Amino acid sequence: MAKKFNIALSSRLSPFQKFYLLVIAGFILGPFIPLIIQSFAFRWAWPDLLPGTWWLEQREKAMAPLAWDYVLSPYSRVWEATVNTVFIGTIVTVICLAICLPAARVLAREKFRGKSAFEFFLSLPLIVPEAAIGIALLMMFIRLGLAGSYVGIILAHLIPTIPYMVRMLTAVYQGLGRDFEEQAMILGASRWQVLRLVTLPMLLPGVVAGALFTFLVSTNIFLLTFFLGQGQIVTLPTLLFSKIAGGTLDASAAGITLIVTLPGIILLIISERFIKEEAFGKGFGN
Amino acid sequence: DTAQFREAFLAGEVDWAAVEAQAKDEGSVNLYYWGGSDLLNVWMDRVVAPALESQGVELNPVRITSTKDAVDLVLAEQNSGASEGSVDMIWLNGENFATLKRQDALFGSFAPLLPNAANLEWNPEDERSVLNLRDFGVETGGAEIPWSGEQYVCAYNADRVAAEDVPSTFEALRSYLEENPGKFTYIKPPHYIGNTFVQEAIYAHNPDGTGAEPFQQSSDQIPAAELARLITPGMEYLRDLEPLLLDAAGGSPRYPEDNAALDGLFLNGEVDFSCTFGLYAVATGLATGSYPEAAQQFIFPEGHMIKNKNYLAIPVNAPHPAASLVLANWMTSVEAQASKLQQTGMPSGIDSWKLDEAGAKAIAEASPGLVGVEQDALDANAAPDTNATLVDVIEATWLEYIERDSSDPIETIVARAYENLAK
Amino acid sequence: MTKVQLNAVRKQFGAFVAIENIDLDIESGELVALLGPSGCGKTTTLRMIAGLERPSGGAILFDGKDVSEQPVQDRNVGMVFQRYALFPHMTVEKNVAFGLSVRGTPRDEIGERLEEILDVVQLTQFRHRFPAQLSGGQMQRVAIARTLITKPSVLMMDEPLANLDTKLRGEMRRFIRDLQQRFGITTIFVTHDQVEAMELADRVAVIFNGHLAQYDAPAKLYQQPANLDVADFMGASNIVPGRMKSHELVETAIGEIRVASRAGFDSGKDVQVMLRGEAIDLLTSQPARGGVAGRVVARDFFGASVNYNIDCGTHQITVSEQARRLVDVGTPVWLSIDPERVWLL
Amino acid sequence: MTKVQLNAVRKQFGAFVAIENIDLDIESGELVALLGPSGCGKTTTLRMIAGLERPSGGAILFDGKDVSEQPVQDRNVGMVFQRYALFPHMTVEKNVAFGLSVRGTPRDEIGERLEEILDVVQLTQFRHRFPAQLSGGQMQRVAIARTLITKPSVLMMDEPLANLDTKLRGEMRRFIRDLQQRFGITTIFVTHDQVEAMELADRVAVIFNGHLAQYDAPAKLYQQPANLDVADFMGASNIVPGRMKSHELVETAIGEIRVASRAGFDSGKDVQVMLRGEAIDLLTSQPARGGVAGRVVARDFFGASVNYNIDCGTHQITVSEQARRLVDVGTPVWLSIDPERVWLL
Amino acid sequence: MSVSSPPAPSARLTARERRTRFWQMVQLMPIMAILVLLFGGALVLAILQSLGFAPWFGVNTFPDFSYFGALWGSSTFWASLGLTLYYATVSTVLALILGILLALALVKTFPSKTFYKYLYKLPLMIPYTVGIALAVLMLSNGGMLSRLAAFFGMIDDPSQFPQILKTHYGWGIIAVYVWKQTPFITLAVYAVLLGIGRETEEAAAILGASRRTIFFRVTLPQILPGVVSSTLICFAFNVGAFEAPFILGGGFPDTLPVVAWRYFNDADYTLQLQGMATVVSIGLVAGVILFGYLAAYRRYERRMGRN
Ligand SMILES: Nc1ncnc2c1ncn2[C@@H]1O[C@H](COP(=O)(O)OP(=O)(O)OP(=O)(O)O)[C@@H](O)[C@H]1O
Ligand SMILES: Nc1ncnc2c1ncn2[C@@H]1O[C@H](COP(=O)(O)OP(=O)(O)OP(=O)(O)O)[C@@H](O)[C@H]1O
Ligand SMILES: NCCCCNCCCN
Ligand SMILES: [Mg+2]
Ligand SMILES: [Mg+2]
Repeated sequence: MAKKFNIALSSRLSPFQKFYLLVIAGFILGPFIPLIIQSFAFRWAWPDLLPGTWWLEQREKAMAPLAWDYVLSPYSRVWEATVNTVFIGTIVTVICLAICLPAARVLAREKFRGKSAFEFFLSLPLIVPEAAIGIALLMMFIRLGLAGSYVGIILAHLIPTIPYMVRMLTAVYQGLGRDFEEQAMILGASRWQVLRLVTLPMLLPGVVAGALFTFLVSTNIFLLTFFLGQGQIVTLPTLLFSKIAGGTLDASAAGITLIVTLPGIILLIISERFIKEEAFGKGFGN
Repeated sequence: DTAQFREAFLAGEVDWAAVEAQAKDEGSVNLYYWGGSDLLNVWMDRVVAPALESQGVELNPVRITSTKDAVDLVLAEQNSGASEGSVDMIWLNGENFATLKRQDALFGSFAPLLPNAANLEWNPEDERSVLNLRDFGVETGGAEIPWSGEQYVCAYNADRVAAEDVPSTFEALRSYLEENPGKFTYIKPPHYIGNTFVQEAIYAHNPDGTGAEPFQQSSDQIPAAELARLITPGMEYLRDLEPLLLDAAGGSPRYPEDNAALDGLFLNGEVDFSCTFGLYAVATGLATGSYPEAAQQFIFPEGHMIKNKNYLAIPVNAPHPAASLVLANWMTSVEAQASKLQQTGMPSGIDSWKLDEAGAKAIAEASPGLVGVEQDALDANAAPDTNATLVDVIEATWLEYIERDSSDPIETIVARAYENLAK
Repeated sequence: MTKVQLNAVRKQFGAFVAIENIDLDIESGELVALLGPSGCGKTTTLRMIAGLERPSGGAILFDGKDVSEQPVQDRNVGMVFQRYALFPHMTVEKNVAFGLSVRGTPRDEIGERLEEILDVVQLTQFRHRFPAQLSGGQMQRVAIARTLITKPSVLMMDEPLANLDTKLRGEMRRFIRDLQQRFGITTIFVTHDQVEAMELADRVAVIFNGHLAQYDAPAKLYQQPANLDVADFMGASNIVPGRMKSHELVETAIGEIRVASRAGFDSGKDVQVMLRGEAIDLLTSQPARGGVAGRVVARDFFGASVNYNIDCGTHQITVSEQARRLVDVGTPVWLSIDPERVWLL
Repeated sequence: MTKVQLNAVRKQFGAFVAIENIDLDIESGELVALLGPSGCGKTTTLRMIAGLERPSGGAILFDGKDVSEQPVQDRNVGMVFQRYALFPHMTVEKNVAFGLSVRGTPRDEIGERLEEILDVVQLTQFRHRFPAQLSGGQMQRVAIARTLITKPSVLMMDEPLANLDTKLRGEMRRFIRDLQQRFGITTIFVTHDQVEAMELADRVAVIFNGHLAQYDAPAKLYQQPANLDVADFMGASNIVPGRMKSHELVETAIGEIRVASRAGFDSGKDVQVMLRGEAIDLLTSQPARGGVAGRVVARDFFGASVNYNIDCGTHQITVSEQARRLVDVGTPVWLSIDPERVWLL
Repeated sequence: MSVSSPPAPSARLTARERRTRFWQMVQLMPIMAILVLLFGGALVLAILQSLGFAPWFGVNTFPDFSYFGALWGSSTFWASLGLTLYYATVSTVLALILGILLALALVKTFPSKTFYKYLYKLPLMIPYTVGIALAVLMLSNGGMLSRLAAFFGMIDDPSQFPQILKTHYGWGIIAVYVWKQTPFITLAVYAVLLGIGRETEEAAAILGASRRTIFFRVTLPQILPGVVSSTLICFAFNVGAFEAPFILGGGFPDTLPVVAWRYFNDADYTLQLQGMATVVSIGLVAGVILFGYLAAYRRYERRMGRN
């Protein structure tokens, strides 16, 4: 009886849930163990559970930088790719925020003819695969001289990110209500003062959620970057893809994989404190 | 501007000093190359870039995953009407060169005009010039310059295969696989390494016994039906081999996408043999840990080990033509070739008999060495590439007949491929 | 210190008419309540006066000057929103100073006026708190202080007390009236609670469905509603139909009721008789003259007062008494009705 | 029809003690109100009785049987949540029938009981609407119907009227009391509004800070609060400190006040004198004996009643009167205080 | 997009209203520009090309349905389509189930909750390619699991390890999508769960509903909007993604995006337009299925009385 009570409505985990959480932790984190080992391996053949030869044993004899020596050297382009990824992600986020804020405001507050059609069009990029537009976009960009340029990639990244950003911002705008802005106006604040002193700070959870998602989506995009970067602009996903396209991972590929996870982990640690999960919910509440 | 420079240079009106001066003005050069090899990437940054720097040119090494990407870019830019594109030089060979040539997208016959052209045999009378003048049977016309020479060599894992079991013919390979099913696979066409394996099988099964010879002609010269007749035994052999390939027991045979994937299978003992373009692949593979410790090269298939070169080409709309020429020239220097050989294991692309003694010695000393085979044996079993136009057909036939398991006879498939090609 | 006039003001949202030709004169320094059921147009009226909404017709005058073209920022009005709309990311101090600091008032002056107003609303010790750390009444006071500090000439409040509990509501009413009288600000506030309107306002404007139904002092409104709707909304508990038998006597289903004679209510006219519960005395023995007979059927004890439900045959009459003596349920009683306090409709 | 007992029930959240040893006996069929300020532990108490929260100590008995180990589903209690917690994705009908359908009650029976209960709460015509399409009062009634249809033996309501306006609140109070009496269900409801508690409940449990401060009938609570806190919370307007001069006389700052003698309040004892506004008569001429002198300083008109603030020197006293006559501000007055209705603390 | 104006009482008002409309347009303009010009433009261009309009390759046979004809006429297209949908569906459904279970666990209180709130978001923060790399290391015949099997003496050759990658069952692809998307769905559902609170669940419990009943009849219907939009996004991504099926897939027949990729990468330029027809087909398929799903959902919503 007592047990049943606990299960019925307690806010505690059931035994199944405890087990499930352990499985999930294994599922998410488990694969990183061989990844880390591989990044230090020189030769690691089946069926060895640990590398037969470690990178450090061979380091002096090697004809070229191996494993972490290669990954951390400028030759690997890891640094360049990281800087590119973060740079593009940041610019895309800033632009996306700047153009989505006013639009989200209109969408949340105003009624106009064609609004629902517009909203539908807005979510199309979420369902039309990148593959369907990548090559055509490349042809357009080659003509415009934007292929292989930062401008081109940033523009292209705006396509799949705008829908996320607009959704999140529209949701918070709807929750915000006009009261605050009107109150500020009555108290004598100008349009700009209202935006700067009242609207933006109050939208912050949504802005953070939207910006985080935009940044994530941008830094995760492979196909568009790959097509439009033309090898000239390397980002972490395209760099890694080139390393693992064949379906095997050597030590340097493992090292690069680890590096590719770093910005995400750092972002996670920094942002987790500012994230209000509810803010995401609004964006996906449909 | 660049077009004027091109004409003047090709007409021989620009002396090398002027080229070098203009290269300095242009300031940089965009080299597009397959960036899948760490060793090559390091060499580019560590050796090529500083060498060009010293000539006042900044190297922009663009690493691509597929050479076709660079070709696409050149053609798209050419078609957009702009006189300048973004690609100065592409590392390529075979079909991609043929494509650029067909589309008139090449800079022109620059190669013989370079100072280091002296390191190469241009005399058509000399049989040894063939790989400098023809690329997959297509005349280079000096529009690309040889960069590396390669031969298709297989390796086995001596820990898993006894020396006496190592096959040297396709029949022996099949026998081996009948004993050890699933222990072999080849890279999936249309990857050029996979194509090459298919070509060797076709040479070896040439019903006329003439090996590579008939495949030197272009598709214009050889009728579809004739080609079909010539390749049928080889294709049949490959189809029969399928059930013995890796994972075939699980339903469908598995063909790896590239040689990194094949190396991985080889290292883990999933396959016992690994065939690739790589005279020194075993030596470098051992040095990087990507090959099993007991890897040995062997002669296979006897008499049909395709040997070829790969090249550097300059597109017609190269934005930095002079710098490209300077780069091409440096790449064909002894210094470049020796360090490339030493640091990446890529064989020299220049002709040793054209070099002075010191040069020849430098190249020889740079070699990482063969493992388990002798150079003489390799030379003795060398075979030429297939003509680029036929490669397309053979590739299409493989995709139809082997991969898609088409029930159409090979003749029909080849005829269809010919039609498509004509479009 | 501004006289506010609404001349035939209309407001339409698309095809929907929210406000239909309202005329309203609010004297300088007066405290007026807008009273009416949910959706009747109270907020809309307030927003038009503030300049947040533009009238579809008519004119709004401040001291006789048409302000239709004046933007919100320039009208020098203050408005306390229904849910306070405190800026959640600013402290009490920052919230209150907002209106001055966006105007670029010098720091010193802001500081002084801040001290002063925080003292008035007794929030000095909470100045560094954020809205989330305040109680309802404290938030309310912040909202008021934030508005008063700008010295608005017209102060508007939209349902300022709707979210507070009884005790706090009482305190806040008193506080608002004190402030309003101290500064003499023309004040308009919106409510749907008739008790609140009557307690606070000098005059009450009752709005139904976008129409102004009555605009009068609270006592008048309560005792002499203009029509049945107003009477009902003002919580008139007993309305009995009847017919005038003479100038001073109405025949109703519960008996004859004596009334004060009033022009327009002549013999034979059908009327509705409104009897306020507190205008009726409950007698436990039959009076000498008149008196409607009935029986107590329910008793509600409210602390200060008691409500009795008296069954008088066809009607139940509610009688309200001070809670001094308690009459038990079931007791037969007689109702004694003061003719002066009967209202005819 | 269940007697509910709380024996020394405690509830701790981490280190925070929300409920400290509460004893409470609720008779079968009784209607009890839990009254107290926000955060005092009312909801927590209710949730423990329902089984949504597990007591940290003590026992909860239903008809003398400890139910601590009984899961929510088996206690046969009903609960109306503060914000109704209607299932937003179900129609009125589905919401109401939910409790029966999850028990596998036969369709026919569900249909019958549904008709019956919808009729009682007058929602038959809204049966196909979704909660979002209902007004506050209608939602309230759905919540009640959903609970009543399962015939719970204990009915709990958490601030059931907090979100309604005055008029609707009045209607709903009457409705709840009718229902409760009709079915005789043991009912516990939570409120922070003392008027509501007094109007509805048979007995009121006043909780402060997790302690039970007083548990009594409304009239007793109102007139004879157990301590100053309760007095204050129950809206006692006038509390004046003093010292007993005799059994029947208190000396205070506003004068001597005669009281009924009471055990424990002997001469010399310091006391607080609680004077209910409606226990004081306002005289405009000095009475023969006693009478505290003062002057009217404010008058609040509430419709049915008038409150006067009388300045009596050191203290202001509030007096509540039926609104029959109006005394003007500034008039000198005398307070006549009924000794029987003075309460000493 | 045209603007509407309700009947206006005076000309002055109309002018003012027009100004408002104008400002609305100005605010919507930038995202409109990007979406219409870039996204819309690329879509139109892709469609034009797939219909034979490609003068830059010297081809202009517009309108020419032969590319679609050839594509849709071959059985391999349908095989590829089947595989594409199979991978997308199975991984979406698995991620959905795992995600909902995880979200339900996360709303509880437990000691390591903070850790888990970081942990579950990890895959969300890193690119798919990382997931692919991890799959290669763990699941391939030469991978970690295979080695563990060998260590425990269960197999003595990599080929004896059950094939997870490179098969048309697509376990590897599915594993990567599930690994990457479970967090996404968890986040969406968790956020919605936080939003609805626990009151309705408690009300249901008091009314006698079992845990199962509470979940299926009370909780699930309320989190459905979050579930729908997050699964939509994941499913669409899975239909269109290329990397995982390319690297981990079982080879011929490939998923549609890989087929398109092979066309685009073939030295044979005649295949370029065939590739365009393929990507347009992918778009069509994703569109049709998602519209169907959405329409069904909308109908459900209407039945539930929302909107
Ligand atoms: N922007 C608008 N568009 C259309 N109708 C509106 C708009 N604003 C208000 N209304 C309608 O105008 C009427 C009056 O609304 P208003 O907000 O003034 O009511 P209220 O008296 O303040 O009610 P409450 O007491 O509920 O706040 C309502 O019927 C409302 O639906
Ligand atoms: N889960 C919890 N964890 C910690 N503290 C809690 C929890 N639930 C309630 N409390 C605290 O217990 C005290 C009593 O809460 P409860 O909800 O019972 O108050 P209440 O009397 O219902 O107040 P209100 O009138 O505001 O609803 C409050 O101080 C509250 O902060
Ligand atoms: N590019 C859209 C991806 C959508 C599916 N997963 C969402 C994860 C976002 N990083
Ligand atoms: Mg309003
Ligand atoms: Mg509560």
